[in-house]
Amino acid sequence: MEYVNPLTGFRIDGRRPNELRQIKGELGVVANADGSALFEMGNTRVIVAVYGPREVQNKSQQNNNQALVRCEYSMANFSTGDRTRRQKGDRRSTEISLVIRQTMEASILTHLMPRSQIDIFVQVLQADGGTRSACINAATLALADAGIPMRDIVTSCTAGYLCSTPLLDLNYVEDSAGGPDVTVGILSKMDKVTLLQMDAKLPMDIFENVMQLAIEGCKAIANYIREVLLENTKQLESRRGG
Amino acid sequence: MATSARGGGEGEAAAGGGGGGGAAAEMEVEAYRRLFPVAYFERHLRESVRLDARPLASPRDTSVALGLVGSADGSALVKFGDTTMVAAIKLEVMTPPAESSDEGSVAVEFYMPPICSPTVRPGRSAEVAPVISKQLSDVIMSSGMINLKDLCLINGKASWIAYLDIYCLNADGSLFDAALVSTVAAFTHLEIPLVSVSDDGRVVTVPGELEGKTKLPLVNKDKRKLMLNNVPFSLTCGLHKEHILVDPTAEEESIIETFVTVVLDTLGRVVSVYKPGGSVLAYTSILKECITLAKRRAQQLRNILNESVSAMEVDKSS
Amino acid sequence: MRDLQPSLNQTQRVRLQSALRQLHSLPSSSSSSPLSSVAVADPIQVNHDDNILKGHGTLDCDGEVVATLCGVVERVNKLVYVRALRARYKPEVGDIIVGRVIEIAPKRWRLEINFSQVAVLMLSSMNLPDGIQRRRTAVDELNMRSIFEENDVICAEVRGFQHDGSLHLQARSQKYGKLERGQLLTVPAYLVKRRKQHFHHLEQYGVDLIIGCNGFIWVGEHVEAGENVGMLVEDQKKTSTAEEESWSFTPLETRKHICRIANAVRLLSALGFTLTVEAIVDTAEASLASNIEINDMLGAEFFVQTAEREVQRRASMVRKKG
Amino acid sequence: MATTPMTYSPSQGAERRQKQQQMRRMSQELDWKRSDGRSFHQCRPACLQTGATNAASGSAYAEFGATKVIVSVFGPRESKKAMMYSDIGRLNCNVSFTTFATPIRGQGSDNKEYSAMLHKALEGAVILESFPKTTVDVFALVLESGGGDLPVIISCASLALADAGIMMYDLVSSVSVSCFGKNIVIDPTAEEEACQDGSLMIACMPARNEVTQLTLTGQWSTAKTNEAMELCMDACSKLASIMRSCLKKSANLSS
Amino acid sequence: MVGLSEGEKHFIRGGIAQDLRSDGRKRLQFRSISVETGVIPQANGSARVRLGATDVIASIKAELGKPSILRPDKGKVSIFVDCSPTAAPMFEGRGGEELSNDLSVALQRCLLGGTSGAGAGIDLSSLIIVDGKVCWDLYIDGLVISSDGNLLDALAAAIKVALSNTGIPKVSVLGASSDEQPDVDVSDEEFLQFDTSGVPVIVTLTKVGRHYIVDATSEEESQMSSAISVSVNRRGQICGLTKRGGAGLDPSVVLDMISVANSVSQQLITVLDSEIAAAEASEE
Repeated sequence: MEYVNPLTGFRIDGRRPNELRQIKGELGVVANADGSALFEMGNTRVIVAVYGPREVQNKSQQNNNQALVRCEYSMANFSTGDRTRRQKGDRRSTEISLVIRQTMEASILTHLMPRSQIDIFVQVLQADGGTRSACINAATLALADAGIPMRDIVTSCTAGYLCSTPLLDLNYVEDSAGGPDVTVGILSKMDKVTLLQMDAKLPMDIFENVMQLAIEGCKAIANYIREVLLENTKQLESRRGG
Repeated sequence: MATSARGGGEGEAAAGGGGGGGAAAEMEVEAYRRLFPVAYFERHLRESVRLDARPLASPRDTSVALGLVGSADGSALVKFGDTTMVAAIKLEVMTPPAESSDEGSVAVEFYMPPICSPTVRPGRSAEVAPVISKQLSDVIMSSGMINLKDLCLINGKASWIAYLDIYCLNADGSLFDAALVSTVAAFTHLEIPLVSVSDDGRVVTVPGELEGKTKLPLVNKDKRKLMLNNVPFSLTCGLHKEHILVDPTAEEESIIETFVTVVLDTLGRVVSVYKPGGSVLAYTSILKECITLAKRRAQQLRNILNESVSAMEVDKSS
Repeated sequence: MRDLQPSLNQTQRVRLQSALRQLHSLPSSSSSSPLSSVAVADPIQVNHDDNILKGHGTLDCDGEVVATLCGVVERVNKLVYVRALRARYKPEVGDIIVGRVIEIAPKRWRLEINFSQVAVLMLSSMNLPDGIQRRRTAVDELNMRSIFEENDVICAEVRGFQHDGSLHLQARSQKYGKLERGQLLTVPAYLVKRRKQHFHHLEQYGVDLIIGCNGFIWVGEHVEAGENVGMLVEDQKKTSTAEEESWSFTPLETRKHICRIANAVRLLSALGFTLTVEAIVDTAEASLASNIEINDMLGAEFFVQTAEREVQRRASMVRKKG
Repeated sequence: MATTPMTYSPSQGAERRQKQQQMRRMSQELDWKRSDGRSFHQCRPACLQTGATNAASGSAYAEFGATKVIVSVFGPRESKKAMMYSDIGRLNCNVSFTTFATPIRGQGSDNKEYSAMLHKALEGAVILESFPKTTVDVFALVLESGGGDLPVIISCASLALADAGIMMYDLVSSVSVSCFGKNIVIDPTAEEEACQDGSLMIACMPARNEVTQLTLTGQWSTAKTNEAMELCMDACSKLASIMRSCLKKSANLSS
Repeated sequence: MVGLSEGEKHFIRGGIAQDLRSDGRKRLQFRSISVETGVIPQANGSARVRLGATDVIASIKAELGKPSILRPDKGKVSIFVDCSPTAAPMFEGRGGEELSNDLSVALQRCLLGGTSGAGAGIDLSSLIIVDGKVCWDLYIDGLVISSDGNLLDALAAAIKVALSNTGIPKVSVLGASSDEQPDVDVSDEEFLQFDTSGVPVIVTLTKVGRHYIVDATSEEESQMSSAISVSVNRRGQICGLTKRGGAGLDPSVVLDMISVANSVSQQLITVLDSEIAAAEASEE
């Protein structure tokens, strides 16, 4: 299958190889949460709700030096192309929950909120490739919305390598093509990679190209997220008034 | 743990010695029984009497009723005192595996639903349930009670699988013995439905009223009842100090030091002896005595089962 | 309060947007300019020679000061900090707060106050019903539930952090204590400004309004300080017949006022306007003046009108100053 | 059995379909005969018995036609679940089916829907204040599913609760009706339920004339709803008097 | 769980008795309802419905399947509801399971009619492609994103809107041999609109004291003595009913509640109709 048109250089959905899908972030989508956000990357659409920092619910997990960060990832039954009824806590969601938690924990200043708990609930509405990236981006927005102090803006993006071309931000079709794909998460300001997942062999030089592409994607997303946050902050402040 | 709050009533009068005690005395006996169960129990044993006033070598009242469950192909209800078992068999069709193309099979499962005991809660099965499942399945196979070839329908194409499910409705000791009797009784009661093969190769039942009318070939016209060859019966004996108590109740099981379960077939041959760990070593002499007791019990159970069969036939004909 | 998102028609949407744009362009009365808004990880300009003190919401990152929160950069002398907007409540000593009892522990009540931990109200930090100052006895401890029980709404003052890091409250005044016969609203804490007065008796309505610094706002029937309403509700619990209960209900007139004030709070919070007693009363009055039904205060038209009125109010304030 | 082969029941499919279609055709007529010979508004004979299992604090066995249910009540006993401070007790209900309860062999697992429905039918009748901080467990096992399972479970459970000495405002009895075209048929069998146009089930406390649970499926006009409710309420009070005499009998026996 | 003090509970009960609820609503008044369609583009139909802080999504997916042996002339519909932990931390893990099951069962009862298929809000016969061989399996999934009471009514409304927004691909049957599974061709261009005229709405009446209210918030729900959910279609017929636990009710009260729910439901249907029209207009 041709994932990149050899003549025009365009991908199946009409993007250039180094082009992100349409991204959209929206704050405050869940009424009762401390912070919440919707994030879309093309057709991939996730909601994150953050509860806390609040009293630790299970006292045995309380840490007197830092906040306890928890994450639960769930997929809506209708989130994938073929409808599947999934059990909660299957292996895949446990794994993604862990990845999101660890990635966000690297940025949250947990030592400022000792003996408290922060819950990050991730709900995938539509999965069309790059779900874990979308979840991380949404979680960053939601945590910022909840006013939880963070070291940096964490963003994530994928890149792959198909038809001898490095491709940014794979959609489901490209993702399931079986080529190598890299999920990268970065702390944007510090320019540090905090998450790197790859599941295929790739020569070193190509790998570097693909990873660099993903990092560029992360940075573009970080800029967007910063804008969303700043715009929201200005809006809140000007509404609040003197 | 397994003190049955209610079963107590009758035992006390005989045991307490006083007999004529009023409510206050009864309370005292009850308190003593709860606080010092072993001492209370052993004081009984010295008088050669048990908590429920039985002699040591007497099993509880035993009853068997066949055909309780209409939705099953064979079923039975068995009671040993308060221990109650319902066993039911449902026949389904399977393609036999190549290595035993002319045989059917039997799948046994023993359940302890939460209604049977205060210690069982929904969602978590009792830990003894799978153990008893395994023992039952082993005994059915090793006794040769059922000739699996009798369960064949069409060689290599179709044979019966008999799903035998036993539910313990009330757990008051000697569960394996009662479950085994219910197993035997359910197989005795089993009526194999008349079947034929439909156009698409599936085996389908022929309803009674259509017998003789259907164009499809009948597969098992003369194999409607299962021949049981070596019917196994078992007896569990509790060994406590020098005493042997047959058919222990749950309360006794919680006190008694160890048990021996003996399974005998129709010819009085030992099919299996089962003794879980425990402090007392079962000497050969004791074991022999247990076997003697088991033989007597097996005969008794055989009679009860036969009576239930004829009772059912009477029922049917009337 | 994000639960209120009225569906606006085309005109209303345009009007709202224009109002919000005007709010944005109006010079803020506080010292901070809109330019000083930051998002997470934004650098904060400082002159390093000034020996600045890095406060809340800032972090040193390779010699650069960056924000760890979204908010507004504030500078007080040498202190630079980020004032967060949406966030949980940050307690300060002396804050008046409204909270809910979630647990009764030995010698203390534990309260939910929209902070990262539960707050503690010790039995000893509390005036006893008999009003006598004395040592707390074991009997008092057993009777704690007769003072406050689970789920009770309480008004108290922040006493401070204990050495173990827990937040303590005190309620040693007649004005503090259990709140009954009314409703509790929760708004983002940043919409409440610290002021001298957080208790408001709106005499014209017969309503008490308590604007807790933690964003918990109580609107209820007016009660004279020290009057023991607790007993009233206690009695009702015993006499449970519907008829008897109905006698003790809040009078309809007062209830109307309570609901109107409460909806004013809901509306202002949904618009993200600061919740001062003046703004709340103004909004309620405006709804009365234009004959808006209580529930319609949450509707689209009044939503937009309130935004427009706020523009006028702030514009006139700027004119006065100028 | 480590690996259970793919198996099927020979009575599945065509034959059952035929039966159902036959039933369906018949029920479209204004007048038809119920397979067990009952009239439309006649309930199956109810056989009730308390003290079916003595491992429990109370228990009851119910047999309505082919439907056979056994219910045990345990407690009040210490709650297994960690609970918040509470003045009232907790009622915990669980309904399960045996593997052989239905014509096709089932999994014999818990039935969450029925468990929830049983709880709702009983919670309005049990005086939870009478056992604060503790739990009463109501466990039902359906030995054979012959239609009207849930109403039988509910009635049987309330009998078991009474047998266990749990305080209740009244006994709860429950009856369902099926609707076929214009006809309303009381206490349906499993066959009838399989092709009904609608159903209505009531659980009530007849002495207090209060409905504790009511469910309805299919399309009903108001008039028909009234008629069905009246039928059910009437049958419920008759059933309750049978339940009452059953309790009296066992009380006499034990004294 | 909503924890309220005795004082607040008393205030809520008083408001209901005086027909002035805490947010100023009357007893039989809904919160303002907002509707958005096509929120899940990958589904055949979808809708998001908000009632105050209650926020739910319904999605309709159609997949080709085989009719059941017992009903060869009908398609199959299944309904599942999930309560997302985003709505409340207590739904975390298996915490939302009980409520999800409850809601699923209540929706099935209210939308799917009797076992014969009569009285179903969705015409199951319209889902059949080849008798006994091929049919549409309709999967209706509800997701609770934010919860502030009255989830069932919101979900049923979302399902109704989603169904009206559902396009089912046109199918042509290619092979027509009698006993084998026929080949079918599913069109990606032509879609058939669904007949949703019979789809009912659900109105839950919550009884507090002597009165009943509609569209209760979680705080109000915590004060319920009992509640009845009635599903009613456009013609005013009852299509399903569930009593939601709580104390016993006098049968005459039940009948009165049914008739109140019936009249409220007609208003709700009108509101939904106009919201559907508005949502469709804005989507285009």
